[in-house]
Amino acid sequence: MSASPAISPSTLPRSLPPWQIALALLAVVAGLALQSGGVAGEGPANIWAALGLVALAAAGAWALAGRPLAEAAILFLGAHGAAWLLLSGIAGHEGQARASFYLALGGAWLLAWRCVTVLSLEKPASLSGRRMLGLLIPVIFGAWVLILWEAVVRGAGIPFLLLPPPSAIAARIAASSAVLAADVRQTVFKAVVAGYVIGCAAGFVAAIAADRFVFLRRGLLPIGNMAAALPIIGVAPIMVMWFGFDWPSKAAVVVIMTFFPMLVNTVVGLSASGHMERDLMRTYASGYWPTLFKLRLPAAMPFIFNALKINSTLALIGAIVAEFFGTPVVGMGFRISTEVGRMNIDMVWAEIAVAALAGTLFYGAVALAERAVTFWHPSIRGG
Amino acid sequence: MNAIASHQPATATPTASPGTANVVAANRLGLTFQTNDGPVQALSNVDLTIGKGEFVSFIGPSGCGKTTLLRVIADLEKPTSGTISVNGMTPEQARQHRAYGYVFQAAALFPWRTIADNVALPLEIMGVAKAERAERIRRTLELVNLTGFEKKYPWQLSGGMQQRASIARALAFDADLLLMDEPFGALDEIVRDHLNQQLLELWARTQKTICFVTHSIPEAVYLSTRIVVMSPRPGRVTDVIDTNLPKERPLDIREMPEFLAIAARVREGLRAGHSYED
Amino acid sequence: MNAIASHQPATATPTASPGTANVVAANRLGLTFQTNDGPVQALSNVDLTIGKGEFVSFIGPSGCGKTTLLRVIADLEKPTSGTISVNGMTPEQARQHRAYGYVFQAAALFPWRTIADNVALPLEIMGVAKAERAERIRRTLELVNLTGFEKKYPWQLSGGMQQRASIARALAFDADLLLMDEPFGALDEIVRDHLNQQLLELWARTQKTICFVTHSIPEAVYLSTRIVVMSPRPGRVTDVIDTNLPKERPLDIREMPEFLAIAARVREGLRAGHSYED
Amino acid sequence: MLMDSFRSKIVPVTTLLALLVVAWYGFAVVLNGPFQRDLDRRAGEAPGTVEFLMRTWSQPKPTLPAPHQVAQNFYKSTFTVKPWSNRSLIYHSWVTLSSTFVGFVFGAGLGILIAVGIVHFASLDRSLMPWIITSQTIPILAIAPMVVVVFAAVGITGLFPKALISTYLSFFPVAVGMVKGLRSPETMHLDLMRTYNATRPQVFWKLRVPASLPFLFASMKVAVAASLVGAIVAELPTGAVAGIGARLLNGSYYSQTIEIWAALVAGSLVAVMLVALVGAAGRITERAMGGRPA
Amino acid sequence: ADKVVLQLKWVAQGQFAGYFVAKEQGFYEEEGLDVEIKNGGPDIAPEQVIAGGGADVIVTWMAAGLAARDKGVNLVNIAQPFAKSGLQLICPKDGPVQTEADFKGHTLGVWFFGNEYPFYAWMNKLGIPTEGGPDGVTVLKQSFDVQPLIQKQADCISVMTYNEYWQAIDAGFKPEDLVVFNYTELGNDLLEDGLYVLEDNLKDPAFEDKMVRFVRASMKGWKYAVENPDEAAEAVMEAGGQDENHQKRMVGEVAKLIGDGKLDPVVYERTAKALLDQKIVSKEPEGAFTTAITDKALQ
Ligand SMILES: Nc1ncnc2c1ncn2[C@@H]1O[C@H](COP(=O)(O)OP(=O)(O)OP(=O)(O)O)[C@@H](O)[C@H]1O
Ligand SMILES: Nc1ncnc2c1ncn2[C@@H]1O[C@H](COP(=O)(O)OP(=O)(O)OP(=O)(O)O)[C@@H](O)[C@H]1O
Ligand SMILES: Cc1ncc(C[n+]2csc(CCO)c2C)c(N)n1
Ligand SMILES: [Mg+2]
Ligand SMILES: [Mg+2]
Repeated sequence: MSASPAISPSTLPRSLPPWQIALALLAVVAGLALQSGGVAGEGPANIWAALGLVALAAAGAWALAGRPLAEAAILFLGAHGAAWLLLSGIAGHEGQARASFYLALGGAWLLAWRCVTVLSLEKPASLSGRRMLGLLIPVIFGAWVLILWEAVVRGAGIPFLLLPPPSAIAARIAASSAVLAADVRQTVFKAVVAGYVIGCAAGFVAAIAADRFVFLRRGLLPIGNMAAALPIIGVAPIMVMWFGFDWPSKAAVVVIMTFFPMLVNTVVGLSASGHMERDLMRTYASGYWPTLFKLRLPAAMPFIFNALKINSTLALIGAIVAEFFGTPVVGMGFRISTEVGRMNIDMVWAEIAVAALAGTLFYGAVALAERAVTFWHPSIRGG
Repeated sequence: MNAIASHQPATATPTASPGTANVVAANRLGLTFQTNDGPVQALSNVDLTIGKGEFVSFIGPSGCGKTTLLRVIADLEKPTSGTISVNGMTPEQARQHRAYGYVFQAAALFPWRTIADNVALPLEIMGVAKAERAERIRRTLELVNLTGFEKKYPWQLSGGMQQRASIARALAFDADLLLMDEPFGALDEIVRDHLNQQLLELWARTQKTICFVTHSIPEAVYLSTRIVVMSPRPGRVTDVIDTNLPKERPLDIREMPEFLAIAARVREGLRAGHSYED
Repeated sequence: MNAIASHQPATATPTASPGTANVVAANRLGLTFQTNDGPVQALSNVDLTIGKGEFVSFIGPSGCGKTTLLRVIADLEKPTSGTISVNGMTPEQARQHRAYGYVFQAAALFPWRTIADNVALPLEIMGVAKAERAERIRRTLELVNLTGFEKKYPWQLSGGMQQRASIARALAFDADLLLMDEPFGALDEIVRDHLNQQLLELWARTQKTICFVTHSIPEAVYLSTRIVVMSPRPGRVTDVIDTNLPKERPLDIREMPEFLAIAARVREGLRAGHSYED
Repeated sequence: MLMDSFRSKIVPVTTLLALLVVAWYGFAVVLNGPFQRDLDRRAGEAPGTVEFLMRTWSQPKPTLPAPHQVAQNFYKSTFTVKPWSNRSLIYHSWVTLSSTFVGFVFGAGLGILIAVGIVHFASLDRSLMPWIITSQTIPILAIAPMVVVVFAAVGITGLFPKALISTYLSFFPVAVGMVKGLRSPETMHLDLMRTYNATRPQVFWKLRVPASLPFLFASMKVAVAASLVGAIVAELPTGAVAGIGARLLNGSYYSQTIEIWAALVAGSLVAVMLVALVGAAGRITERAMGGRPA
Repeated sequence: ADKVVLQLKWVAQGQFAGYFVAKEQGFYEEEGLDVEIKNGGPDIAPEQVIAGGGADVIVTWMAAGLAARDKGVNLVNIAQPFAKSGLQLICPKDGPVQTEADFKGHTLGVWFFGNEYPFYAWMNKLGIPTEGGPDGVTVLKQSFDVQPLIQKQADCISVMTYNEYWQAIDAGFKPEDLVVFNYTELGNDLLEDGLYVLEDNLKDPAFEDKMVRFVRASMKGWKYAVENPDEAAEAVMEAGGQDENHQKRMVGEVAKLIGDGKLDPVVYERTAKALLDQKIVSKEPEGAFTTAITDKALQ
């Protein structure tokens, strides 16, 4: 909201640099000092180059402040260039990283942070520009999670069995795409989708029933609370007993997990309409159902979508966890638990990555629907 | 032409014009709200009958119970003492018979519906056919001069426009009894005059009964067959004035001496109800 | 005493009274809203200067951009063309200097605060000491005749009482510029007269500059040193009228011919802005 | 007031529970019946209908234990043993409850912090939010053992790793609900604060926080339940020493379905208590904020 | 006393009675050791724990140990308390499977998490595909219990002689109602519970000495447990075991599997070959066991 008034570039060099830039420069200085103190030729390569690149980019960004696009571009190039130098330099020197390596890495990360900050203050006029930015910013952020992970795991030489680096996980995803696809089909497209739809629908219907009949509301909500906390770990074996070991039992677990958030949120949402609006409907002698459909449900939509969003992540977790019990020999949960036992930790993480991707896409779809349906709500209209 | 026909003591039940059935009949009506801060007596001993086809204005200082009285008639609030009937039924039955249309003091439009859809709301609930609905929306939006804003959302309209949309919504469904709570409060004089005339015309044409809360003395006198003056703490009726002005009322009737005499009497009653006489 | 001092063409910049600094200066101001339904030109080519200590009323048909203009002055809306300064600064800087108090068209009270706490809100924000705060709350609530309702929550008050609470909130913190958007819309004539006088007295005593949106022509004439008449689609200034009435204004000034002449001119300007002349 | 609502709930809850119990007995027959028939066939017996029903309701390791079996076991392991012994459900509930509570407090705190950050910093909103969502799609049971293992490797065991899993599961509903809640103030109220040139903290404390409280309490109810699930899940890989999760796991190693169900009942009671506590806290704040009775 | 952390493969039960007894009876203390026993669980991979530095020595199955070694965690078997395998497949007599020839077209329950290798080695030997269909078997990942048999979700399930087999008996199956395929009897057994340490640690003589003492005390514990199963079960219960009667029976059954603690190279070869055949390990394991410890410990 409070965009600071544009400062003309000429006044800049005298103004203070943003804190990320300042810290990055400090890191470079410290890194240079430490690196020159060390024995040359030992440890990861490219540290000098990386430190230099960070320094250059930081200085360049400082000079270009006020021209956001140019600043972001130079930060982007500097940060990722340095990261690439560091990561390629660590090859063959796993576990030998010293402070200067981490300082260079930290400096590059700070540049990326600054880059994201600059970009998030931009509001491109065109819709496609906004979409691009909306994608670019989280991608940069995510890329840095991976870069830091890769660099620390390899720099510190963390055992592969504890935590494989992202590059190994990516390689595994590429190599096992057929297995992964089969697992996704089993877990997501069968268990999750069925369970989510049934669970959300059941929670919704139960909420309406509880709303319609005070008796049910008083009785069902406490019992619903109980059912909600039924820890899946206990329910899953029972569901396997009842529904067999294939996907229907997993869908049943998902139903149980998604039911409660939907119930609670819908019940709260149904009382979210304003008093005057409800009085208005009363003056029309509007029956229960018209009032429900025309006033209370629309007003409840923000709450219902809250539940749909929470459930979209719960559903996937539930299905995967349920597969830790009895399953056919396919599915993401099956693969995870089996491959841990086989010490194929990279495969475990490959499944986790795919699960995260699927879940995020699922959530994104729900969020898009929310924007379309609750366009009128102040939180979406902008506030 | 006798401007002030009868002056009854405030507590006596004013009789409706003979020959017409009573639409509203209140008897020693009282309503007390319980608040965190002790009880508030919003209505006390209100006696009132409104005959079919009357246009009754309620006027009184802010907080004297006008809205509360309208809400009791509309069965949005239950009286804590006394009795009230609407169309010879309990207010609840009357509401269930969809006996009235209500315009709230605030616009109360649904933010997820466009203006046209907001006006359509009561029609949908009462099962009016689609084509008929479109026609009525067109007509009532035109009446309040909102043609062209059908597709806007409430938050995209000015305060007065929202108020007019809510009037259109109440008019669109053609109830015999209209309860209007300061419908023209947010409107300028010209629109107000215009809508006053429209309302009178509608009233004359359709024989509706109208209960109308207003703060404007000229508006009250101009529109009404009867004016109920109220006073606060506790909210009660202090005066009931029959205007007996002709049914045909050009705007310049407001400069006639009969008109001014009634206005003066209302003003006097109003002033008496205020605590600060300065 | 010359009732109508100057009549400038609508687009020319009306100059403020000589010797006073400009509080508001707008130059070819324009604002267009983008809606789902195409752009809406809420303000177009507005030229306006308001000098220190003036009392300027804005009047015009519903939807003509009065609220929008006030919001631009208050830096709640950014103009899409033209320039505007407030106290010689940008509106943003002026807002940051807490240059003005704003009364919204709707009461906008916080439902979780009592009336007293609602009035206390700006004082808390501006860091007024607790004892001082209590005193100011007492005084301003008394001014709007809400003494005794300190501990009630907004939904326990009538519409007019809520409106008065919001006026009290704006007055409690003592800004030099008051922006008031139909503050008295929901009030009856008596309270309105009372508050009109209070406001005039406050204005005379404190030399505040007041921008005042109203729908009542007599109110505009009674209160103002200058009246800005606006007209819709696109929203623009069609007339600016200096009233030049004496600073001392008893209520019966409203029957004086100078007064009526100005009112007539305003009404004429207003009518011209309406699309339906019937 | 509280007593009143309590009483008005008793009748509906008990009626529904009674219905549930009846249905439960029916299910028990359906689910335990086939195996009982196998057993009887192998034993060469042919019991009458009543005898058959009784047998389905008294198997030592039934597929679905009958309610009275669960009740007996629950009673036995709650009231007939020392509360602090390894066999007491009270002890196990307490173990789980304490890590649930710690995890929930941290989770709610973290969720609120994240929401505050997201509402105030555009860069956080746009870069962090998608990844928070992604974080929740990671199957926790896959991570939980590794988390516990990693912490154990650096010598941290006991409550902390468990509470961490609870935190992980409970911060998300709070974060999502709070972001919504903190953004829920009406435009006009925000404008009002703008006219006062209120600072961000002032807008936050005086407007956003009060406006967000209904959202906060609704999502905290979900979060506290999630936190309990987290605590139970985290008890599994810790060697199943104590806690409701340990009871469930031990029960399932030996197919002691009756014990599983008794532990489930204990877990649910704990959940009801927690949700009720959050609900009560919500109602108290609502009343303190002058809430209008619905 | 020297600190030793032992990570078990599973929860506290009779399967590990020897270690609990050694601790309870003070055998470790006598050797100057302070042993901490960490229980396992369904998702604890002891190999992962030791790689992360969370344990000095672990109990695991040979197949899982070699698989981990193939992945770069250089585990070395230092002792093999379980001489025989306790794994078997059971099928109800009145079901469709009576002999190995009946497997085709049926559903078999198998434990995964590193416990599936013996089964796949067996099927490999029989030449039966495991992808389902009329000519193969459908594999079901089995849960912790015998429910799939009771629910008839599987035609045969995996059990341990000392644990789940008795659950089936408890559930009402009589021994004569069951067809039993015992891996040891069929010659398909792969080495089960052994003690493993990291190769690098073993280079340290102090550590090696510690392990000698540890193995000596552990085997003493096992001997004691075999001779006094009831007392051993008591020790298990102390350590958090459940269901006393079940534990007593389990110790009794485990006793039948316990050897002298030395690794039998023949079974080792079979295990290694089976894993190589199934490509569980990519190359012939080398140095995956040492007899040096047992040689010193068990003269
Ligand atoms: N947020 C918005 N989005 C789109 N259009 C808007 C928005 N706010 C106002 N408008 C439009 O701008 C025009 C001027 O509105 P404004 O609220 O300034 O009118 P006003 O003069 O205050 O009217 P009233 O007397 O009824 O309050 C109207 O046509 C309205 O529809
Ligand atoms: N829900 C409520 N709870 C408690 N008190 C209330 C409630 N509604 C109204 N009141 C009180 O009842 C009295 C009458 O209110 P009412 O709204 O009827 O006034 P009104 O005549 O419509 O005033 P206005 O002209 O300002 O709208 C007021 O003193 C008000 O404080
Ligand atoms: C998930 C799971 N995997 C394997 C077994 C089988 N099992 C029974 S005892 C024991 C310990 C091995 O030494 C094992 C592995 C199980 N019950 N659950
Ligand atoms: Mg009112
Ligand atoms: Mg306006």
